[in-house]
Amino acid sequence: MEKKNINHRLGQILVCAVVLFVLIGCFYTPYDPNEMNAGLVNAGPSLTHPFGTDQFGRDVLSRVMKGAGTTFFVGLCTVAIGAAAGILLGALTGYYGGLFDEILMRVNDGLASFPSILLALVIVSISGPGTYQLILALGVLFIPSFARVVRSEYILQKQMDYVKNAKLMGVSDARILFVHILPNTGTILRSALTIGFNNAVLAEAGMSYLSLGVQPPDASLGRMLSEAQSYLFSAPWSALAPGILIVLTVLGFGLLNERGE
Amino acid sequence: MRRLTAILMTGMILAAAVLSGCAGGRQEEPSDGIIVGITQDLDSLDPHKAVAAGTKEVLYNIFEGLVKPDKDGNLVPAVAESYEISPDGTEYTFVLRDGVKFHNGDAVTAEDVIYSLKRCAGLLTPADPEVVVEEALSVISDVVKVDESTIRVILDEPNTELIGYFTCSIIPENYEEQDTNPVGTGPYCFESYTPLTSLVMTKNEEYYGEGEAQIDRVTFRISANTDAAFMELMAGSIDIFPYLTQEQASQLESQYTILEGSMNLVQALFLNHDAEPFDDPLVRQALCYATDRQAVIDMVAGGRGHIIGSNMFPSFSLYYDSELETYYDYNIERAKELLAEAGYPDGFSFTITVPSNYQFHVETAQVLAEQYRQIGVGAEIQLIEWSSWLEDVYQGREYEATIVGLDAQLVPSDILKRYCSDASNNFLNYENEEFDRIFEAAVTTTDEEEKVLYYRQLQQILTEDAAAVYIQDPALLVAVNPDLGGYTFYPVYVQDMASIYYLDE
Amino acid sequence: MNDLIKKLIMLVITLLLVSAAAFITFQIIPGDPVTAALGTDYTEEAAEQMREALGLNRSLPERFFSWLWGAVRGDFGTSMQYHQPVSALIGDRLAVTLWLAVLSMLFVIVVSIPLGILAARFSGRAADRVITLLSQIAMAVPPFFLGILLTLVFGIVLSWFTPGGYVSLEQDPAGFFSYLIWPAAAVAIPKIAMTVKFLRSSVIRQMRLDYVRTARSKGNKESAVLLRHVLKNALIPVVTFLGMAAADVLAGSIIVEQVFGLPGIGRLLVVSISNRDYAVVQAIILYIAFAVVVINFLVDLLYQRLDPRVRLN
Amino acid sequence: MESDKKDSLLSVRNLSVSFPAKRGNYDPARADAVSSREEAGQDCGRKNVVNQVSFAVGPGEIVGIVGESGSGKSMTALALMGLLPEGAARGADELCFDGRDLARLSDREYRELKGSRMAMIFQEPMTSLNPVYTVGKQTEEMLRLHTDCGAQERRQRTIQAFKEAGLSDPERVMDQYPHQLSGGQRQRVMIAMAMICEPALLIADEPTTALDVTVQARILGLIKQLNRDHGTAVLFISHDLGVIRQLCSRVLVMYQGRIVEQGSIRDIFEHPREEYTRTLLDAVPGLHKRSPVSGREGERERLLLVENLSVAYEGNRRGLFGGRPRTEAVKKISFEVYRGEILGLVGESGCGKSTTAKAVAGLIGGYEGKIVTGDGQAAASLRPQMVFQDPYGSLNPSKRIGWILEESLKMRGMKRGVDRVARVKEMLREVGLDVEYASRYPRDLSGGQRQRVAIAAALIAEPKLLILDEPVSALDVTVQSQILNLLLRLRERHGLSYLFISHDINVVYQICDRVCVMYRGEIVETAQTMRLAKCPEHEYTKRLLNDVPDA
Repeated sequence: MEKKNINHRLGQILVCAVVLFVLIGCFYTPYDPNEMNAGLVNAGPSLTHPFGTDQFGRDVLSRVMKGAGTTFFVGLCTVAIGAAAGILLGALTGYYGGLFDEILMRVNDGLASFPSILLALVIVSISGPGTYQLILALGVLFIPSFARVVRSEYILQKQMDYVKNAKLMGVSDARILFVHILPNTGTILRSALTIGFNNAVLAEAGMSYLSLGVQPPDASLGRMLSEAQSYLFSAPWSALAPGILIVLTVLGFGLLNERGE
Repeated sequence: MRRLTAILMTGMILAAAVLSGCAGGRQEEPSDGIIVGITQDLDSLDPHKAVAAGTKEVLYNIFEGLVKPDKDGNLVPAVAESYEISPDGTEYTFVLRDGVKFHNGDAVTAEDVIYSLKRCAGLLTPADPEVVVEEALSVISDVVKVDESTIRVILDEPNTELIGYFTCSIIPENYEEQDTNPVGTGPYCFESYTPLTSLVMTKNEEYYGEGEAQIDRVTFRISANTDAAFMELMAGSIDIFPYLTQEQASQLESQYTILEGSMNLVQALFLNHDAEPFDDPLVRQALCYATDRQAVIDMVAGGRGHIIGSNMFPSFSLYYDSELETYYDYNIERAKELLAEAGYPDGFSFTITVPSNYQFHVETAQVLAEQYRQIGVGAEIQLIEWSSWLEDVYQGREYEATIVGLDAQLVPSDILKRYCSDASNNFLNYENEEFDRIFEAAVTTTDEEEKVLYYRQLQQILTEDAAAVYIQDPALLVAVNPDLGGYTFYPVYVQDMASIYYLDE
Repeated sequence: MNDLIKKLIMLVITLLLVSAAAFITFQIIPGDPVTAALGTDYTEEAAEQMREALGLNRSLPERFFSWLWGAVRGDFGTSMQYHQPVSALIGDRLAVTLWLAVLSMLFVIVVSIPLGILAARFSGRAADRVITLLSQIAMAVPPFFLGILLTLVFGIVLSWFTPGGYVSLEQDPAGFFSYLIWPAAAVAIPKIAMTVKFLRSSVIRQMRLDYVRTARSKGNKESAVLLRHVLKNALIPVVTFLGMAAADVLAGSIIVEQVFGLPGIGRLLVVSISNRDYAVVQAIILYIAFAVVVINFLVDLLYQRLDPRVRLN
Repeated sequence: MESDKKDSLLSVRNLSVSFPAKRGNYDPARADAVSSREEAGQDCGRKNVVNQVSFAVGPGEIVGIVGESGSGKSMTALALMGLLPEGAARGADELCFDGRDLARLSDREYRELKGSRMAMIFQEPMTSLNPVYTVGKQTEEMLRLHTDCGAQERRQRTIQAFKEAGLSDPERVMDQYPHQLSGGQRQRVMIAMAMICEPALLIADEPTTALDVTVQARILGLIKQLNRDHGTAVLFISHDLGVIRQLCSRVLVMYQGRIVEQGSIRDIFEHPREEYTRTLLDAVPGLHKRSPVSGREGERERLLLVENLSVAYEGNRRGLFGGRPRTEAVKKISFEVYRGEILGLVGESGCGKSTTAKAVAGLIGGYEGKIVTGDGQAAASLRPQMVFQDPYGSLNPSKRIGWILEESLKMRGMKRGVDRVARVKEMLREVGLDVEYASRYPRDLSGGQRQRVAIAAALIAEPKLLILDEPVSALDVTVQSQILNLLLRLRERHGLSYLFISHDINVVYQICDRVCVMYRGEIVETAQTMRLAKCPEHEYTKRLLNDVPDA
């Protein structure tokens, strides 16, 4: 029995640790994350710089702290946009059905069938790179998956007798949609949110690799990892810190989700 | 249960076998020839249609002009044996070399040369719209045949510096497959090209000159980006790779010979003179003082690179004014004073627009942004795609500041012309009547000494005006397989393969 | 029959909509293809000339329909960047992407199905925990970094393959496949992880159903219950998932192709987008839409094979 | 115990089944749902769901096990078959079948026994059959596992077994999938499958619970016939006393994991010794339990009038341009409900009774005909409320009971929170629940409690008409009787009228004043309850009443 939830427990610990790390990074970093130091270019880990310095002599730890914040910000905003719009669309289409549903779901399927990075690529090429453009692009991309999950849940829930009861009480449709049914999609929504967040973190990294993500000199985990690939042999620590943090973040949320099965 | 386990195990073993089966399949390097890494795909195989410098440096091996540059920056005869400029600077007469053959075996005729020149100058009717007309050559009014081995180029107006543009490639007349199966006269013949993969060229056995190729086969392999190329270098699957970063070079030192040359670029923070506050020379000068060029070079190029003080690089040894390098020495106090004088005691903020595909410039921008913080100036960096850069910055001139490297033909006017108030490529919106006047005089004079003087004056004006924050001529780091010798740096953007040879042969 | 016609009509409509959307999108993208092509040699006249030659001065619907008509005949125009017919250009890249897709899907199926069953069979025990943890980790590594790590470990440290040593299929089939294994692995690993997770929970879900009890009550061995009764049911939802994965790799693995220097559809797309090479981009999008539609169709068919409830209703 | 080990086919002594107990409440009713992956919880000892059970089954005998949910009757059966879910442990002093000790058998020997010597059929024939294989293939599998028959012979024997199980056109059924068959056919397939190897013992776990009464009667007949023809002993598990009485010769009464009483049918049904058995028997609904208040004629004020009501559902579109096929669920029915009356609507599944209920409640638009109040107003003015069959689905699982009840008050414009809370408390007390339930979630309540809450939620809206859609069908018989009593009491107090929908004639007998019998979308007969019971007129009604097992 104890063993049963070891992965889930691990997930909880990881998520807590990472979130704590990010929160600290919002208020305090050992150095100014953008401050350059020509004398300490690509210095290895030391007491003063536990994760070493990068090609501009910037403190990797400080940058990772700040960068993780940026990545989290991107992830959260993306998920927020995707979830808000997705829930609205999914709830309406799932609950009402009909032609509106059919058309929207066809568009949805069409969008969802394209590789997400491709669509992000197109959107960012239209809007130009930048943190907010990235958030917008990824957020829009995540709408279909949320909409689909929410819609199928609403289709199930709307047949439940408690919804009929609510109707008989004279509860308005809007209230049924968002006060009565929405809380019951919680479990599914929660896992969709964590999966979405993980996808956003990974997509941020992918977009950074194609240099369409967060703009320098600002740090983000994906950008740092992408920048570090040139120094894999001479300064592996500059890849290590952001790489490990991405893996831990995604792993943490992924494991957290495991209980949902 | 045992059976199930057995089935599962079989599946796993099978998967493992498939994965490891390839382990032995390591591909030995093809022994015939060398591999040169490039990171930009070719934009056209037709030399008159190619625009990208990365394409031109490859095609240099296949095509030749009437003249071609040598490693010292001189123009030496190629398809032409000799040439002569009329004293008034309106007529160029070329005598063609005897026995030059195209790769398809046809001899080069006067007609071919006339066709090629007219094509470059946009004089053919109907003109192929994709041919990029060299603007400087538009002064040509006609090209005529004098005899079988002599042609004459007639200009609308005098220009004594046009010879630099006669490097434009000579191609056979009425040959339709230049786009896909190019034919030229260079030391290498085109063999094959696969988009996104490679271009292969083989030795031209019938090359006329001494510059005959030594290596039978050269493959230009296109890597997706510098980082991917670096991986391939680490694995030793590339023989020559130019454009290394300092960091990469130091990691490759044990496996490769690292050669250092110069990029022959003017890397600068270009300021839009129509945008506030850069319309004020004091502000521009303040930025110049606030720029620690050596620190930039140390930071982004590991100390390799040549500080420049104006819009000219050292390879133009004749015209280059090295004194300007120290005109604005790093001086924060002075910069602050100037800013205060200009009415910005607390600094200001602006945006540096940088094309995202040039990592080098992106990194420079980051260092500069950090340096300007010292004088209270905030610089935000905006990365845009190359095509957007061309459109917004270069054409539209809608930007505040940008960092790029400007290259040039082997002609001093080419590099300075953009500062003329009416030049179409004056994306800085620089305006200075004195500059315009002196430039006019410099181009038309036939007296070499006077010309040098004029060009130095022009450089000085730019520096004094702080037209831009000139930074450096970056170092060019090339990794070369230690078994190879003969890699040669040129003052122009080329990769000369004909000079490469195997050391042990 | 009626159903088939309906499907076909839907298919054509989908393709038409996607192509129109793609066409319009790439007409309104900022960044003029002519400017991109001319680069620093830009002049007004040259640009005008080029626009005319490329037919860019005609109206949008006019261009769309002439493009569409060409597309129907297999003529997607000429690439501005490569001066080649787009169909030929894509055709060559397609071989790479297709083989990459085939190989990686093969990996996914061969590896993930046994692993998924194993994890489900021993759910809650050590084997399951290890498999689950490993798949979570595999999913947590950003794809491009996974590619770099593979290159680093197998290409440079172990020298099992030569990074960048891609050779084309015609040139050297053995070399082609032995190189393609690595990018295929990079594509497959995250998908394997997802499939294992998916299959595992699908099997576990099925194991709770009544028919499993019936199968046991008949005196079936546990392995027979799992392989003969549960697996087919459990695979039904996985098929949809695998279909999505297949569509994904068929659309070109943009990042993996980039990391491994494969001249596939994905890389062509990235290059073409940044060069504003409309003709190529539009054709690729159309191809992707086509691939997705075909895959969905195949998944439907397979679904019907597997699930009589779908087939016979 | 009573039977000697030597002549009995199966003898069980002190059988126990235990589960690891969880922190918090362990719900034995949901033990079936627990399988390989259990919910989070900590191991703190084990809990017995079957406790020291002893009984015997003789050859050819039909023995019934009766009990309410959670009594451990299913677990007992599964323990015999070795089909206990993971985590469950079986212990017994003696577990002897066919002269062999089941506890000592190797896995392989046990497997060989299963299906061939002892076979089992289950409650849900739909889910108990593998959906992706034809029923023929699934039945043949028995032969493949336990005999050396060739393919040809297997097919022949399967067809033969199908025929014997009363399936018409067995050749065609062979190649059909479970979803293509009706519920009765599926259960026949299950029976054919179980009987094909001619086992000595057939364990039937609620085999007719999911079936309609008329189908149930036929399946019971089939089991009895097979028992006669083949001498197969049957261990028949059911919650339905009527079914047990009709089929079995001997019965075991289980309660909370123990056998409280066992004996012959007559002994148990006529002279129950134990208190629990008596409670159980008393709770069985039927005519005999009609309370004195029922059946009054009283004032004949018409409350609701339904005239020529037709409801049709649109199916999926056929083809791109084809229309949607319409299925008429309800065809031109007319009835009326009088004030203070309980009108029963009885019929088998799919007869349109639920559709009628929803139309009356106003949950379905697009019907034809008239649904009005007695004085011609819209039916909505009665504020009809519904109580549904499944108490798990009719209460919003994410809300507290208090919130659910208050919602109705909010909708009716009761602004002040204190007023609402007071009203909720009052209502809870009225349905017999403690006021503290207001702060609980539906998942913390038992089925009967939930149904009380559902009734409270309906009543708090102060309807004039309450529509009860199978309100007691999902409940155990003792709880069922409590709820029925509650409903009668509430009607008295509030002067309510009920439209009471049920498939269970006995429940209808007990509570309704008048009854409408529905068959295939039509009302075939409407009569006073007593009259209907005594002299049904319509053919279908006769058949229906005839097939009801009487406890």
